[in-house]
Amino acid sequence: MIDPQMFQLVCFYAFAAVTVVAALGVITLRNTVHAVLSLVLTFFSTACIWLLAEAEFLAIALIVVYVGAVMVLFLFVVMMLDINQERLREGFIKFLPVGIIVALVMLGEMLALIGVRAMHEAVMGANPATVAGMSNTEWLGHALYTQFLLPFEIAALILTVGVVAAVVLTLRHRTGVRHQQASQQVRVQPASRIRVVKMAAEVPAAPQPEAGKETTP
Amino acid sequence: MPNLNDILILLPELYLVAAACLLLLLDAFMKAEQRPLLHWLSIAVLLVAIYLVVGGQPSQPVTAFGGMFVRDGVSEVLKVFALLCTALVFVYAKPYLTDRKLFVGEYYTLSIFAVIGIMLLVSAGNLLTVYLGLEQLTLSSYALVALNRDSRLSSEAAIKYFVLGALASGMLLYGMSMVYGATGTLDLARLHLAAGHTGMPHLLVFGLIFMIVGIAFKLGAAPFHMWIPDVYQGSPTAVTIFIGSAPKLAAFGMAYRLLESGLGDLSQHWQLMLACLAVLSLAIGNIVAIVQTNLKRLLAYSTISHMGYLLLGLVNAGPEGYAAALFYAISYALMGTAAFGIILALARAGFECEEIDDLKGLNQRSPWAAFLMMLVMFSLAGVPPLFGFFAKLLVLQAAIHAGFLWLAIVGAVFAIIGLYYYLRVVKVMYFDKPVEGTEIRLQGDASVRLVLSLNVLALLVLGFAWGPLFGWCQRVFVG
Amino acid sequence: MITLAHFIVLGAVLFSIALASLFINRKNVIVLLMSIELMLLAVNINFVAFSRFLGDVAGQVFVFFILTVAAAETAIGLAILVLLFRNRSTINVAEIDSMKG
Amino acid sequence: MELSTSILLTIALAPLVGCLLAGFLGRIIGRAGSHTATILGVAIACGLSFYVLYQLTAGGAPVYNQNIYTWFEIGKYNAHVGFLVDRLTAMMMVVVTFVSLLVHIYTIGYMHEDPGYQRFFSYISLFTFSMLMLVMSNNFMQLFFGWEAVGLVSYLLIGFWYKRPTAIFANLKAFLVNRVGDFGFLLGIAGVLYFLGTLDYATAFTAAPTLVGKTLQITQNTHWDAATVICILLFIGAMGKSAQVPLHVWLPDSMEGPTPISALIHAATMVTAGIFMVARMSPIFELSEQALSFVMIIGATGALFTGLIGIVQNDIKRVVAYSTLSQLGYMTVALGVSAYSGAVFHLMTHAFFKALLFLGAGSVIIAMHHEQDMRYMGGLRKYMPITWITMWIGSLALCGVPFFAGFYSKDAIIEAVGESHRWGSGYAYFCVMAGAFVTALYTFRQMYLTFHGKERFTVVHDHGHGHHVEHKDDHGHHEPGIMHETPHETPWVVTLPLVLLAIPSVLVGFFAIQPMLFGDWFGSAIHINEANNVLGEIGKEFHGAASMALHGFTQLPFWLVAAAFAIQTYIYLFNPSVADRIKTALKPIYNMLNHKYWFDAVYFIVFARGGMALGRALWKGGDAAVIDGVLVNGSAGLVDRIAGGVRRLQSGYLYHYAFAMILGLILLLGGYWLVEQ
Amino acid sequence: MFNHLLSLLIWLPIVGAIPVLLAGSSRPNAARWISLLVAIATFAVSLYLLPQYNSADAAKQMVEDHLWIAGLNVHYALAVDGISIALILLTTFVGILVIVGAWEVIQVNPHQYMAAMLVLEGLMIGVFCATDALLFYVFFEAMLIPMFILIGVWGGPRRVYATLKFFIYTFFGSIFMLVGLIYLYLKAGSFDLAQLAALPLSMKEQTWLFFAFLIAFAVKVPMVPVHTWLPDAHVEAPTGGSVVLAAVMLKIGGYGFLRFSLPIVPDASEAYAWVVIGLSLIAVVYIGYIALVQEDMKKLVAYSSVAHMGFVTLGIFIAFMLVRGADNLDAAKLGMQGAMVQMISHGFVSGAMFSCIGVLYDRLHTRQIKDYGGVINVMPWFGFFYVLFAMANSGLPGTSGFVGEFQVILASFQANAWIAFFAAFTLIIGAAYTLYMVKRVLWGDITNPHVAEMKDINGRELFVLGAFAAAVLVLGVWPHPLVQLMDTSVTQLVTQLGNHKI
Repeated sequence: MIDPQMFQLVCFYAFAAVTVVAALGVITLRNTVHAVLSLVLTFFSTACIWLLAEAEFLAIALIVVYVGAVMVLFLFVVMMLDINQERLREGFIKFLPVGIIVALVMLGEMLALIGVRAMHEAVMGANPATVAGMSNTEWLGHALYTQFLLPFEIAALILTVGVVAAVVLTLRHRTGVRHQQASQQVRVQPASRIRVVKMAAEVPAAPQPEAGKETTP
Repeated sequence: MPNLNDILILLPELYLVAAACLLLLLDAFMKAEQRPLLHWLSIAVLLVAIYLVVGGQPSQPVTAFGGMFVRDGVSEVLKVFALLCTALVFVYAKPYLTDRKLFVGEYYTLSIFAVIGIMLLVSAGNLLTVYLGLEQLTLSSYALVALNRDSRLSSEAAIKYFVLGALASGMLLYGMSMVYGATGTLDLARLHLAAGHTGMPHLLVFGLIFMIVGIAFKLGAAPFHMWIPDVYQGSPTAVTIFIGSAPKLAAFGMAYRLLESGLGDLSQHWQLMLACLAVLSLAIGNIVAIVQTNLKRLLAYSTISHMGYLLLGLVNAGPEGYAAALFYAISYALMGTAAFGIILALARAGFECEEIDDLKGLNQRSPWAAFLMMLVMFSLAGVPPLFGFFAKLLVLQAAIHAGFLWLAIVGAVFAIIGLYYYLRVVKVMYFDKPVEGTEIRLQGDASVRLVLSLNVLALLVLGFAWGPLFGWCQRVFVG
Repeated sequence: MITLAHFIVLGAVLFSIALASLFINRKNVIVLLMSIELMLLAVNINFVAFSRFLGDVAGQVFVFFILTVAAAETAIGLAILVLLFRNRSTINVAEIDSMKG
Repeated sequence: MELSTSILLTIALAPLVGCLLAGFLGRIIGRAGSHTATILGVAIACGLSFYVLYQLTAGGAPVYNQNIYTWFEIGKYNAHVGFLVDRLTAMMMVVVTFVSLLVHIYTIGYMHEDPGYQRFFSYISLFTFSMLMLVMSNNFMQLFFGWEAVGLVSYLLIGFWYKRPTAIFANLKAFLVNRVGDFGFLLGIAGVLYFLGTLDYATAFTAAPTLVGKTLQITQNTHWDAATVICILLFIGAMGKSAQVPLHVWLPDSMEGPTPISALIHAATMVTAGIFMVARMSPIFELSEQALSFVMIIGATGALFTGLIGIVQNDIKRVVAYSTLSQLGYMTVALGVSAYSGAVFHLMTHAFFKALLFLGAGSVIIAMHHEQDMRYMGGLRKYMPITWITMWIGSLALCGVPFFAGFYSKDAIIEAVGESHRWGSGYAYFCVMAGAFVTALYTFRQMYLTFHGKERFTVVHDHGHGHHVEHKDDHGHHEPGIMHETPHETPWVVTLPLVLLAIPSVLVGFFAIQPMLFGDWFGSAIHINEANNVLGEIGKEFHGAASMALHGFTQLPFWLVAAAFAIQTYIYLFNPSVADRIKTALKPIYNMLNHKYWFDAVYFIVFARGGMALGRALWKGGDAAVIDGVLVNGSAGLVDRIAGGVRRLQSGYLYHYAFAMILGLILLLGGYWLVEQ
Repeated sequence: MFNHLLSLLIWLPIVGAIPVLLAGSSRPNAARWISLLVAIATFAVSLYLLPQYNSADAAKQMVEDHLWIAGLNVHYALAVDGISIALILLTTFVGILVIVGAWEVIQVNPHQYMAAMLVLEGLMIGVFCATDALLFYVFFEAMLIPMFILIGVWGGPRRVYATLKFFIYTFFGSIFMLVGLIYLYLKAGSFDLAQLAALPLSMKEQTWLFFAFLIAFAVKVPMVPVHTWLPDAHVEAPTGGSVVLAAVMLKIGGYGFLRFSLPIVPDASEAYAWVVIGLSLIAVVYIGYIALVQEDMKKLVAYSSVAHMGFVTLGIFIAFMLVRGADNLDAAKLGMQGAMVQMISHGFVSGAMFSCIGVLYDRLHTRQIKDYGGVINVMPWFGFFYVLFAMANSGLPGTSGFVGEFQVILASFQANAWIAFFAAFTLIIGAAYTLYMVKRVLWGDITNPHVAEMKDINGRELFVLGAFAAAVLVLGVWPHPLVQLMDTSVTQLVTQLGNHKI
C-alpha cells in the first residue's frame, strides 16, 4: 500500500533530483546546445514539481512560455551564432573549486538563515483554489484581472518595450541588400534609364608625339 | 475593482504611455528630416506630464488599484524631477545624436518608457509593482545602452549591464519571495504591518538582505557598483546622461518604498547594512576616481561615491534622513545632468570629449563652458555655496542625528579625497594650455546653450535658495 | 510528506548553482543568460511554494509576471548578445574587457 | 618754573623734521638744503636742551613727567608716549644733541664727496630723534622704541656704503647681536610688567621695593629672585646696546660705517644707552646684589680684555673702537658697584673725548684719502696740526691724565671699585687697574703711529684731479701706502668740531665732578641703597677737583699710564723693531688678541653657520621630508597607490563583477548571521 | 537707518564682479576701472561703517537676521563687533591695493582676475560678518574657489601642485569643522553662534569639537605642522593672490578661533591650550630657522607669515591660562588684543612684503634671492619701502609689527616666563631671516646685469607701497584707536572665557 503522501514525496525527490542534475548540466556541459537542452529538462522537471504543489496553470505556462518560446529562442541564437565550442569551455576546471566553495558557502548561509527546521513543520494544506471552489487557473485568473489588473497592464507595457528594444537593436537596413520596390519600378521615367548620346562620325586623329620627348615605359 | 478614480490617479502615467505609443507610431511614419519635430514633441510631452503630476496631485496620499499604486508627495517630487531631468537630457542629447547618426525616434520612446518605469517604481505600493516598474525601467535602459549598434563599447556595456542587471533583479526577486514567505503579503502597506510580528524574523531579514542587493545595484553602491563605470563609459553619452540622472531618483524611490514603506520596522537591521555599503561606496568611488583619465568614467566613480552619500541619508531611517536623501538624489540628478550635458555640448562628430585631457585649456577656448563646468565640479565636490554642498550637509546631518557620527566622519574624509579629482578637472580647464590645432567649444543651437546654462546656474542659485526645495522634501515625509 | 522546506531548499540549491555558474563560466555569455534563467526558476519555485503553503494567490500571480517579464528580458538579452557577436565576433566573456580600471 | 611740553616736543621732533626733509626732499632741496635743514633741527634741539638743563639746575624747575598720548590702554595695562625729564635726562639730552650737532657740522666736510650726502644727514638726524626719544622716555615701552630705533639707524649707517660687502655684513651682524640683547631686554620689560604691573617709570620705581621676596618659577623646583631676574634680563639688553662681553662683537665691525657715525653712535651716544638705562633703573638694580655683581664682572672683563685687543689693531678707527669697548666696560663696572653717577659721569666725559678721538681719526682718514691703516701713516703732525693737538687732548683724557676730563671720571670709578665690597669686586679692581695701563698702551701707540715717527707713505702726484671723480663712490680701494697728493689739514667744518670737543674734554671733568658725583645733582633720578653708596664713601675724602687731580699724580693709575707712555715712546719713537720682536716672542698671545679671542669665529660658526645648518636640516628634514614628504604627499601617494590597486578589481571581466556582487551578498548575509549569533 | 549695510558690503564686490566679467578680455581697461571703482566703493562703505559703530557697546551691532533655510533653522545673520570691523577695514583696504597692484601686471584675462579678486573680497567680508555658523562656513569655503582660480590661472610654474595642495589642505581642515557644526546644530537646534556659545557641552564633546575646530583653523592660520601649503601657495600665487592670502585669508583662521573655539568649547580650549601654545611657539622658533635658509623670497616671507601668525594663536590661547589659571583678566585682554593687533598688522606687513616682491618680480621675473643683489643702487625708493617693511616684519617698534608682538609677549610672561622666552625669540630669528634677505637682495654691489636695468617704482607702485607704509607706520606709532575699537569686544570675549560649560 503506497501512502499518497509518501508517493508525493518520492516523486518530489525524483523530480528534484532531475532538476538539480539538469541544472548542474546546464552549467557544466561543454556543448552549448546540450546545455540549453539540459535547461529544458530542468524546466520540465520543475513544472512537474509545481504540479505536485497543485499549481497546474503555472506548470503548463512554464512549459509553454519557457520551453516553447524562450528556450527555442536560445537554441536559435546558439545555432545562429557560429561559436567555437571548445574554446568556450577552457579554464572551466580551474575555477570549479572556487565556484563550488562559493556555492556551498552561499547555500550554507541561505539554509542557516531561512530556518529550514521551522519550515519543515509547515505541511501542505488544502489547495486554496479548491477551497475557493475554483480550479487553479480560474483562481489565478480571478486575481489577475481584478486585484492585479495594474501589474497586468504594466506587463503588457514591458512586453512592448521588449519588442521595441529587440527591434531597435537587431533590425537594420543593410545598404548592400537590394530589395524590389514596386512603387519605384512603376514610377520610373525613361529619361532616367536611357541617355541618348550623339557622336561624331569619325574620331579625330591623335596628335603626333614630339621628337625627343618620347619616353619608354 | 478599479474605477474612474483609479484612472485619474494614474493619469500622468497613462498619459505618458499613450504619448509614448503615439510618438512611436509617429516616428514610424516620419521622414528623417522631420525628426526634430519629434524631439520637440517629446520634450513637450514630458513637460505636460510634469504639469499633470503637479496639477493633479491630491492633498493627501491616495492609492489606486487596491494599493498597487500610491500617489503621495514622495512620488510627486521624484516624478517631477525625473521628468525634468529627462526633458533636460532630451535637450542636451540632440546635437550629439544628430552628429552620430543616432537621432532616431527610439531614443525618445525608450527614454519615455524608462521614465514611465521610474514613475511606476516610485509610486509602487506592492512588491509586484516595484518589480515591474523596475523592469520597465531596466529593460528600456538596456536597449538604450546598446542603441549605438555599431559600437564595440556600447554592446560590451550593454551585455555587462544586462547580465548584472538580471542577476540583481534575480536577487531582488529572491528576496521578495522570502519576504512574501515570511509575511504572506506583497502589499507594502500590509507588509509594514505584518513585518513586526512575523513568525519567521530571520527569513524576513534574509529576504531584506537580498532586496538590499537589488536596491544597491540600482543605486550603484559598492560592491554592487561594478556595472556603473563600464556602462557609463560604453554607452553613448546621450544615454549615459540619462542613466546617470533620472534613474538615481528611481533608485531612491525604490529604496524608500521597499525599506521604509515596506520594511521600516526592520530599520535597525538595514541601517547598519546600508552604512557598510555607504562606506564601501565612498571609498571605492572616491579613490578609484582619482586614477581615471576618462571623464565619463570619472563621473561614473563619482556617482558611486555620491550614492554613498545618499545612503548616509537613508541610514537615518527617519523623515529627516529620507528628506536629506531625497534632496541629495535631486541634487545629484541635476548635477549629473549638467555635467554630462556639458560633455555632450562640447562633443561633436569625431570628437567625443570623453577624456579629461580633451578639456585642456577650455577656459581659453570657451570661458563660459569652462565656468559652467567649474561650477558643476565644485558642486559635485560639495564646495559651498553650490547646491551640492547643502545636499552633503543634509545627509551628514542626517547620519549624525541617527547616531552614525563615525559614518559622517568617514563621509567627510572621503569628501577630501573626492575633492582632488574634481579639482583636477578644473585644473585641466583653467590651468592647462589648450592643445594646438584642436577646437573645443559649445556645440548646438542657442536653446541647448541656454538650457545648459540655466541648468548649471540653478546649482548656484539653489545654493542660496535651497530652502523651498528642502522644505518640499521635508514636507512629503511628514505625516 | 512534502513540506515547505523541500521546496525552499530546492530553490536555494538551484539559486546556488546559478550563482556558481556565474563565476565558473568564464567564456560563454549564453551560459550566463541561462544561469539567470535558473535563478529566476529558483525564485519561482519559492513563490509557488509559499503561495501554496500560505494559501495566497499573490505568489502564483507573481510567478506569472516573472515568467512574462523574463521572456521580454530574454528577448532583449539575446538581442544584445547578437549585437555583441556582430561587433566583436565572439561571446567569450574573457575577451569582453575593453573597459576596465 | 615748569618745563614746557612744547619745548620738549620741539627738542624731540626738530631732528625728525630735519630727517624727513633731507630724506624725502633731499633731491629737491639739494645738498646744502639738506645739511642746513638737519643742522638747524639739531641745533634747535641742542639749544633747547641746554635751556632745559639750565632750567632744571639753575631755574629750579621740577622734574617733568607727563604723558603725551596713549599708545594703548588695555584694562589696567597701558603704555604711553611721554617724557620724563630730570637732570639725568637733561644731561643726556645735552650730550646727545651737542655731539650730534658737532657731528652734523663735521659731516659736511667728511662726506662732501659722497653721493649719499642727503641720506646721511637724514640718518643722523633720525638717530638724534631716536636717541632723544630713548633718553626722554618716561616708560619702558618708549624706552624700547628708542632702543630699537637707534639700533635701526645704526644698522642703516653701518651699512651706509652698501656696496661694500664688509659693511653690509657688519650692519646685519650689529643688528642681530643687538637683537640678542633686546631679546633679554624685552623679557625684562615683560618681567617688570608682571611683577610691578606697570610700564611707567615712576610707578614702577615706587613699587620696586615690593619686588623683594618675590620669585619667578623657572622649573618645578627652581625659583629665582624676581629682582635678579628682571635686572639681569634688562642688563642683557644693555650688554647688546653697550657692547658688553660677550655681545661686544658687533662694535668693532661697526667701524665699517662712516667715521662721523662712529663718533656719534658708536662712541658717544648710542652705545652708552645701556649705561643710561641701568642708571635710570637704579631703583630696581639696587634690589639685587647678584645682578649688580653680574654687571660688575661683565663690565670689568670688558674693560680689560677688549682693551688688550686694541693694542694689536692697525686700523686707526678700530683702535678707538676697542678703546670704546674698554671704556664702556669701565662704565659698566661703575654701575656694578652702584656708582651710577660715576658711570653717567664717565659716560659724559667719554662722550666728549671719544667723539673727539673718532672725529680726529676721521680727520686723519680724510687727509689720508680714506686710508685707515696706521702702518701707512706716520709723521702726520706737521701736515695737520689742529687734528694732532686735539687728538692728543683726547688721548690724554682717555688715559686719565690728571686734570683732563677722563681722569676725574675714570679715577672715580677705580676708586669706587676699590671701595666696593660686592662679590667679585677684587677681580673688578684688578681689571680696571690693569685696564688703565692697557688704555695708555694702545692710545700712545695709536698717537705715535699716526702722527709721529717717519712717514710710511709715499706721495705720487698724478696729473689732473679727475682721479677723485672716478673713484668717487669707491672709498677704501687704495693701493696701500701710495698717496696721490700730500696730506693736508682738513677744512674748518672738520676741525671746528674737534676744537669744540676738545674744550669739554679738558674741562668738563674739572667742573662737573663735584656736583655730579658727590653732590646731590641727580636727585631722585638715581637711587642708591645707603649700604652700597661707594661714591658717598669716596666723597667724604673729596676736597675739590684740583686737589683730586694733584692727588692723582701719586696714585697707581697715573704711574701705570706713565709707564705705558715710556714704553710706547721708546718703542715707536726710538726703536720700532722692538714691537716686532715682542710680537714674535708673544706669538700665542698676539694671535689670541689678533683674533679677538676667537669670539667672532666661534659665533660665526655656531650661530650663523650653525643656524643656517639647523634651518636647512629642519626645512629639508622637517618640512620637506616629514610633513610634506610623508604626511602630505605621502598620504596622497598612498591614496594613489590604493587607487591603482583598487582599480584593478574593476577588471573588465563580467564574471568578476558578478563575483563581487555575490561576495557582497555573502558578506551581508554572513555579517547578519554573525551579528545575530 | 539703512540696516543692510553689511549685506551691501558683502554683495557689492560680488555683484560688482559681474560687469567686470562682462567687460571681457577685449576691454581690459574697462574691467580694470570698474573693479577699481567697486573696490573703492566697498572701502567707502566700510569706512562709513566706522562712525555707525558704537565701540562702547559690547553687543553685536548692525544686526541683520533673516531666516534663510527654515528646515534647518539656518539664518542669514550678519552682525559686527569691533574685531570684525577692524578685519573688514583691512579687507577692503587691501582690496583696493591688490587691484591697483595688478593693474597692468596681469595681462592675461585681466577681467577674470579682477572679478575673482572682487568675489574673494566679498566672501572674506562675509566671513567676518556672519553670525550664523553655517553662513560662516559657506563663506569660509566659498572663498577657496576664487583663490584656487587666482593661483591656478595666474600662478607660477608649479601652480597646479600648489593650488591643489592649498585647496585640499584647507578643505581637509574645514570638513571636520562641518561635522562638528552639524553635531552642535543637532544639540542646539540652531546654527546661531550665540546660541551655540550658550550650549552646555560635556568635556568629551568639547574635546572632540575643539579638535575639529582646531584642525580647521590651524590649517587656515596656518599652524605648524599643517602649514606646508602656505609656502607653496605663496610662491606660485600671483602677487595679488599672495597679498590677499597673507593679508586677509590667514586672519580668518585666527578669527575662527575667536568665534568658535573660545566661546563654544571653552573648557576643552582651556584643557588643550597648551597644545596650541606649544605649536605657536614651535611656529616661532622652528619656522624661523626654516625661513632663514629659504632661497625664494616669497617662500621666506610665507614662512615668516607662519611664524607671525604663531603670535596670533599664542595671544588668543594664552588668554585661557591667564583667565582661568591666573585669574588675570586684564593680562588676558592684553594677550588677546595683541593677537588682534598682530592680525591687522600682519595684514599690512605681509601684504606689503608680497607687494614688494611683486615689484621685483615684475621687473626680473624671478623670485630667487640669488638673482638679485644691489637693488638699492637702481631702486632707492623701492629700497626705502623694502627696508621699512622688512623692519616691520622683524617687529621694529614704531611699525605695526611691533605692537602685537609686544603685547603678546608681555601677556605671555604673565602666564609663564618660558612661553615669553620662546616667543621673544622671534626678535632674533625674525630679524635674522628678514634682514638676511634684505642684505642679499637690496644691499651690495650689482652682480646681475639685469638688475642694473631695473627701473625704480612707478606711480602706481608708489601708491600701493605708500598706502601700506602709511598703514604700517600709523598703526605702529599710534595703535590706540585700533585697540579701542576692539576693546569692548575683546573684553566681552575674555570675560566669557571664564564661563565654564560643563
